[in-house]
Amino acid sequence: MSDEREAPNRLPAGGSIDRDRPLSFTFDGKSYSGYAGDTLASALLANGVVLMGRSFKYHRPRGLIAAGSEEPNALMQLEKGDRTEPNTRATCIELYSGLSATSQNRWPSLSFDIGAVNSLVSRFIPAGFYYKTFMWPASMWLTYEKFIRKAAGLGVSPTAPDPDRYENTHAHCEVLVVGAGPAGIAAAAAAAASGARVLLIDEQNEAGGSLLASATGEQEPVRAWIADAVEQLQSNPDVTILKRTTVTGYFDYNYLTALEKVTDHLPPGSDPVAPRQRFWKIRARQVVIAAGAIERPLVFADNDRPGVMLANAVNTYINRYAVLPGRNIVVFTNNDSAYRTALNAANKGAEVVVVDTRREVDNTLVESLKNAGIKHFPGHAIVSVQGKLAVGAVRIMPLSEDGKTVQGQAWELSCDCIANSGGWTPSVHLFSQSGGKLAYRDGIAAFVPDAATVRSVNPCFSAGACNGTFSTTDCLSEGATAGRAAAIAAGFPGSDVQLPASDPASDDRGQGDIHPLWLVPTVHPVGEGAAKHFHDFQNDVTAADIHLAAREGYLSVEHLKRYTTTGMATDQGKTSNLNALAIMADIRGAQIPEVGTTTFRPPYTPVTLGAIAGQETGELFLQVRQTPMHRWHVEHNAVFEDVGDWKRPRYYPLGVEDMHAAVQRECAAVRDRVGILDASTLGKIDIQGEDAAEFLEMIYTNGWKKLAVGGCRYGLMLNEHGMIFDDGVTSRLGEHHFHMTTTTGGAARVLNWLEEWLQTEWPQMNVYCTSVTEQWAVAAINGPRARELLSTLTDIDLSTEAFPFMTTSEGQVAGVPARIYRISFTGELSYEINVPARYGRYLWDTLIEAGKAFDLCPYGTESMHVLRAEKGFIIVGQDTDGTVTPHDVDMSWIVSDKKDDFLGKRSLSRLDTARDGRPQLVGLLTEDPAFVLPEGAHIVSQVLDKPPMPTIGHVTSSYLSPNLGRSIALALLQNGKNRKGDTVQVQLMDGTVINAQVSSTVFVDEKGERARG
Amino acid sequence: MILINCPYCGERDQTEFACHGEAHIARPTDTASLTDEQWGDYVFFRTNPKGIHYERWVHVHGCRRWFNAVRHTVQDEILATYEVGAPRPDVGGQQ
Amino acid sequence: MAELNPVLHTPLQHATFHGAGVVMGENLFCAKVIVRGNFDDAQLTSRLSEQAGLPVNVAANTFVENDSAAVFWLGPDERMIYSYAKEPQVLLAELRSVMPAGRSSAVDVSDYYTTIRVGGVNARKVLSAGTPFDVHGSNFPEGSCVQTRFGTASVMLVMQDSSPAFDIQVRWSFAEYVWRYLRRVAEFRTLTPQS
Amino acid sequence: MKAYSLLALARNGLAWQKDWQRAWRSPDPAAAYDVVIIGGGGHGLATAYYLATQCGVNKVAVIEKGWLGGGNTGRNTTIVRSNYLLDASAGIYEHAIKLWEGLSQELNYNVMFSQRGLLHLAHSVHDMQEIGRRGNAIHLNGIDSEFLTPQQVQQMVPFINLNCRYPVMGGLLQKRGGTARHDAVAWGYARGADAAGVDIIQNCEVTGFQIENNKVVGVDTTRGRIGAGKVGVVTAGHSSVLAEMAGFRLPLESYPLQAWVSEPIKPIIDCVVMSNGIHVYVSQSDKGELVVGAGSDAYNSYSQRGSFDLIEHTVGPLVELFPLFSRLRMLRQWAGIVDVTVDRSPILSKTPVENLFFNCGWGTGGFKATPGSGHAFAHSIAAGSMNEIAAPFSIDRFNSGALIDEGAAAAVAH
Repeated sequence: MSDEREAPNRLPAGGSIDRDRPLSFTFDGKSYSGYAGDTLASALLANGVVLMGRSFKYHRPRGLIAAGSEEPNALMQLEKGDRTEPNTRATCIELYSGLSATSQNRWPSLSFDIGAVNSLVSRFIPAGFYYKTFMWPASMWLTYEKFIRKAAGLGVSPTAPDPDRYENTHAHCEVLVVGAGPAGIAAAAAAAASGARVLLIDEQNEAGGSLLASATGEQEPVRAWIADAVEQLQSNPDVTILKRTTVTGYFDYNYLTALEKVTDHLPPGSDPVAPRQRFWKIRARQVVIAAGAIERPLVFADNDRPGVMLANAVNTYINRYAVLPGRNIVVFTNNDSAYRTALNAANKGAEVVVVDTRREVDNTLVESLKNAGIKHFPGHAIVSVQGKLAVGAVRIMPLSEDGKTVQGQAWELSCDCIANSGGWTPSVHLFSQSGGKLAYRDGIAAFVPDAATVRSVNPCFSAGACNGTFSTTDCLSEGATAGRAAAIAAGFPGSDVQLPASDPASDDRGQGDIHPLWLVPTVHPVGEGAAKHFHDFQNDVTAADIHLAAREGYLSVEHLKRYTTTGMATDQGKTSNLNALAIMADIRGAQIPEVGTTTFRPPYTPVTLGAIAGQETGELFLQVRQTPMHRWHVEHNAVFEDVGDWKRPRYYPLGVEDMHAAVQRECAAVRDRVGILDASTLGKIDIQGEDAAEFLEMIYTNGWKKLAVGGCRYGLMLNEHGMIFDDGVTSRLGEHHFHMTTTTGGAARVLNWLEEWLQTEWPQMNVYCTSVTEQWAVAAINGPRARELLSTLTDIDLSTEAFPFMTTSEGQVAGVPARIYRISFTGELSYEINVPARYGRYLWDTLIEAGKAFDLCPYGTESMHVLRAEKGFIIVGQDTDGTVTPHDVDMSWIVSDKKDDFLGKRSLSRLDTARDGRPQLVGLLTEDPAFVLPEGAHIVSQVLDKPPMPTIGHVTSSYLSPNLGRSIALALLQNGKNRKGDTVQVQLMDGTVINAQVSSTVFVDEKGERARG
Repeated sequence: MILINCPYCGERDQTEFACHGEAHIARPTDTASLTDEQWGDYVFFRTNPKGIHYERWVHVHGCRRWFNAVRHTVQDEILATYEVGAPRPDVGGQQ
Repeated sequence: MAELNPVLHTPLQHATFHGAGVVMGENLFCAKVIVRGNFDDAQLTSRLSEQAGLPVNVAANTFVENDSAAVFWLGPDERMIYSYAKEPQVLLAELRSVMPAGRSSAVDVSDYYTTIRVGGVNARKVLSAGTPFDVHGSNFPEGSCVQTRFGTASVMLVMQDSSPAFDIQVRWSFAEYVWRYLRRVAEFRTLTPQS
Repeated sequence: MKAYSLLALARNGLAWQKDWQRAWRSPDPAAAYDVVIIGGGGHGLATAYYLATQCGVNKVAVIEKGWLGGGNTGRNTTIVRSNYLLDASAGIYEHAIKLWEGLSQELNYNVMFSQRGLLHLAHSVHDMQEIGRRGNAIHLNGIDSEFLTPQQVQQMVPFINLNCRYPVMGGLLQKRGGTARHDAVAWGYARGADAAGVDIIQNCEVTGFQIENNKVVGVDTTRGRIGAGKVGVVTAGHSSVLAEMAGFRLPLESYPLQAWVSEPIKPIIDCVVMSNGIHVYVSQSDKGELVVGAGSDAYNSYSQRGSFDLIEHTVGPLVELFPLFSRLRMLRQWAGIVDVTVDRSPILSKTPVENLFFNCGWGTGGFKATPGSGHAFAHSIAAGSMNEIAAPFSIDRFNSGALIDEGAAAAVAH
């Protein structure tokens, strides 16, 4: 690469870039070269690229203003294809070989953007203009909106799934230190010295914070100090340092979130092991926030032109990246901190002029400018900026005493860069997110954390610049004090810390004696003339917009924010919020704190969705639960249905069979011969204790005390509203021992329900409930030949006399211990064989093998549904919906009138619940026996030409019954009990009306003889 | 993201727990004698205070015990946890 | 009756995984019984302890173990008893025989749960991806067991030794999910700590 | 009130925007009003607007503790739909949609009601049964409703992962559903109400009710006592607090409801997609942000904070349903306080105190009902008894058992 010409703005020496590792990259298709250690922003700037983006609304040309995550302008579309990423800030992208970036929100090109026509008509599209137009004619809104949507939106989404992997993990520490600048390093060192587990997190790829930018030339001592300090921390096993990690959210009980960019600094896909990003969820006993401060721009006319930068950013580019952003630099400031930039730039060979809005400036600064040959204009302001795609010159004029107007001799200064500083805004975001309140400090013209308002659930300390403490020396001592205090508060003995000796606290004076000038005047009143005073660059919000909002009555901060969209862009107003507040305060004649602050909402910087999802994607998105027999089902072509978390076989197609054909075959097999169903997913609860029967009396609507040992009984559970919420068969295994079954989806809910009552309402009862769902694998064999089949595998006497319907028996099946329940959900002779789960697959295989002699047919849930519907057995959740009582489903027989009480009983007699004519479960037989009603179809009381039509019920279950050779349906029909035999009309959505006769819900074997046989 | 001091297992992450609403609502006995209004009041009506709330939690992913907590519904701070059946603890006159 | 050869399956079929600083595998099945009752009742605890061969009045969040058995605290009225030697039905019957009828319960959960051993220098990092519980040695020393959450699954984490090695006890139907979860986050690890 | 028009924009553009009027006044409270509405959110402002413009009530005030629209009106995910199962719900939400359809013109304020379609996904046999029943019910209530196959879902939402953890088996589309600009609804109603003479009093907190002989006659506020012939309370999450002041309890609990937006991107998803099966819903705002929400937090709270795990539990499902969104970024998250009834349906009702009316319990779905709720509430207050649309939503239903339980349809917030 040595033959390549050095980038025009790259300084010949200095910076923490690795000049031995040149990296090539492209921007808008053009190739450039930078170095390892560059950011995309610094590399572009080095190459003289000034124009980097277009603004959101007016499509104004924009360049970099910052060097960190507060950057509002230089948003890029990074990479292409499935790894493309919109809206990335060039200042936060570490350069890697082959990087490809594209500018956004412009067409056809960045330098010639048709959308910039908005800028020409900007006069007619002030803040909130869309609320006042696009209303005529009403039908056109969707059309207008299409164009509005197209124009908005910045970058583009990928259109293919993300090929990268992410991790989401937890961390715990006694002291979390946010920010590894001088304050953070000192805090971490102090806390670690006390023995606390310390987590130190920093956004940058190296520790140092503000030190990385602040050194004026002599960088070695500073870097050495940082290296020493970090090494000392790293040697402590209780200290973890996370770099390239941003703390994004501060939630209650010191729960903080952070995003670590693990491999983003490498070419995409080049690390086969590590995740791309890692999302941290941190519990800290104590937090030290040392998040630094953000420089804010001055709000002056056309302050958005490419080349207008923050003064400290210019300093950072010079020192850290060896990039001199301009040869002719105008430094424009209202405070001392920008003088550092002026001297540094001049030292690096730039022509520098300092324009200071203050009339009085510290003499030593004036002297140092003089010594460096820098022109100085105190009491002046920039009144206009020339140049569109890049800054060409500025005009400056003297400011009036009150700073409200300009008057007198104007000067035009040609320049290619304006380094401006409106002062420093402490990064109070996390403190505010923690729930602490902010206090306005006049001396620094900014909000700082009010330590008195730290919430007890979120104990934390703020130290350094984020606390309004700007000089390095003070940051170090404040950090150490905070770190020590945090360790003590976390229960450790305080310990004094030895920081490495080479103290880097040079002569950083911070912002000195700042004189805020929130809005820099021009010769025109604000809002008149072509110039715009931007405070929110990305969302294109100007001082004039604030004036307009005030004029129209949108005075509260939140109205201002929402009406003008200030602070709502992807930078969340990091550089703009305070300026906006101050301008509004000025308009209202109020103090800034009276206007208030907006709420700082998480995240501090935007967080990749994939990182939050972490590893819990794809097969780990939500658990898939499988029975011990699952693999057999897969091997035998089962089509699965999701039931709760479980995968259950829905049907087993043979050859080219569709569901309909398979179900017809399976259902017939069960009624004619014998079928087998994997019933392992049913919830099972072991209930023991001398009060168990008493307890069940309260839980179920029917009686349980008299159930004999060995007996099984069906029960319905109601919630306290009196509505059915689960059902199942419970068996008495001993005097004080029951085995309850629940629906598959209801297992956890029911156990919780039982425990709730036992633990909170009836603790005196001696009852213990234990889930045993997965302890038992269950094969249910159903059909007239079930007994014959089972008898080949067991010595248990299966005769009806020895083992009648609705009883249970224990013994060996296929040589393993088993419990058999003779209960039936199909109405056929049925045995539900329970074996310990380890033998589930074996039992199933053995039954299948033995079943060959009986033409045993495996069947799935769909056939189970048909078979039970033929018998009129309800499915809770399908034939009921949380508004249905036992009486509504024609099951009054199961509601005991002998018991004083059971859960939900009192609700059954409420005015509306006890009334006649409620929707009640009935059977429906269509006139055309071949027509299967769609589930969900509604019964109307009157057929009209078109809706609306009054409805009186709906179909809950509907199937073609192979055993009846016709369709059957269940429906909830108003006053259904009294409509048996009536013909009702079902109105389908396509307009068809189907006549059906109301029938009993039991379609097969009304007397129930088959199951008893 | 609250940290909850389970009276049995100690301090744990909120995601191990489930909240089940207002505590100290005894189920009426002799339910047959209640009016619809009295029964409705028990089933549906809650104090929903802005301030101190006595509420039920269950340690779903832990010991599966139910217990009560006193929480400030504005601060979301849990001021005390205590076993079911214990009286409401004194939380120092907080409103 | 047909020729019978009972074949035993486990949820993970004794899967193993060797990665960077992480070794994992499904443990052998053992007999597991949950006992519940009034552990303030000295008679109950002494009888149960005698039967189990280990003290059952263990402190919250701890367990005791010897070559043939282990006792884990699950709750104020609840313990899990493992036997590495006995058949489940035998263990269940023996425990039940010393417990007061009607005022206690003993339930066989040998097949309800399986356990996964996770060891190696990166074991804590792997666990921390799934559980909000702090598994650092200062908070989770040897002899500890806690019931907590791993991903969406309820689990019992057992601190086996400070090498470190942990056991995760999980329900049969969640075992596959937890195993895949562990494997995926284990695959993120390198032997040298990142960052 | 000077009307907004293209001409007005042009004229003001030439005048450097200096001639715009205030959108609403900031009057001091009068001694007494015929009707005082407590709560300056969308529902309260709409109520005042209709009282003044349609019900012939001359002296109306809206009293707001903070700033207009600062509660759930400014914190929701802006979804509008009327595809409800039950007749009572269909009645009020469809009433609202019909008002939405002409609202920008009526208010002369563009509320950006955008009928870009709202799609409910079904992920299981049970979901299919649920949308099957609801789709038929909606249709027979005269509301638009269509079923989509998975392929049709894919056509509407090209980048959806049909084969997600719970595969998409179908969809239920309401084409007339969509979104609106939430702040504009509050501001538009405020401007309209103000023009009709309503006093909108911000930064004024109610501290108590004046009740004589079980009849409300006024309210005490931080700006003094204000007499009132009738009082309508529309304070969402704080309804229980107001009810306590009036001496009764409500069947409500207040929960944080969280939502978030992504960074803005060019149009990628055109309609609103709701999935009860995997618990997420998403739409894209005109600005380009993905707007995402899910269920409410598990414990009642007035903190407007919520727990981060709820946010995690929206991101996971979103990425599962739209794997391409994995590389996009969350920009901002927030929470509101929603007041939830057991049947997840609202309360529009008289109360044990005469002339005191409550409109609350909208839970996670109040925004969409704003015009219908305000309209029905205004007419009911003016008449002194609940009108046909509001009547089923009486507090009495919690005693009689005549709940309006949307059940599974409400399993995800909306």
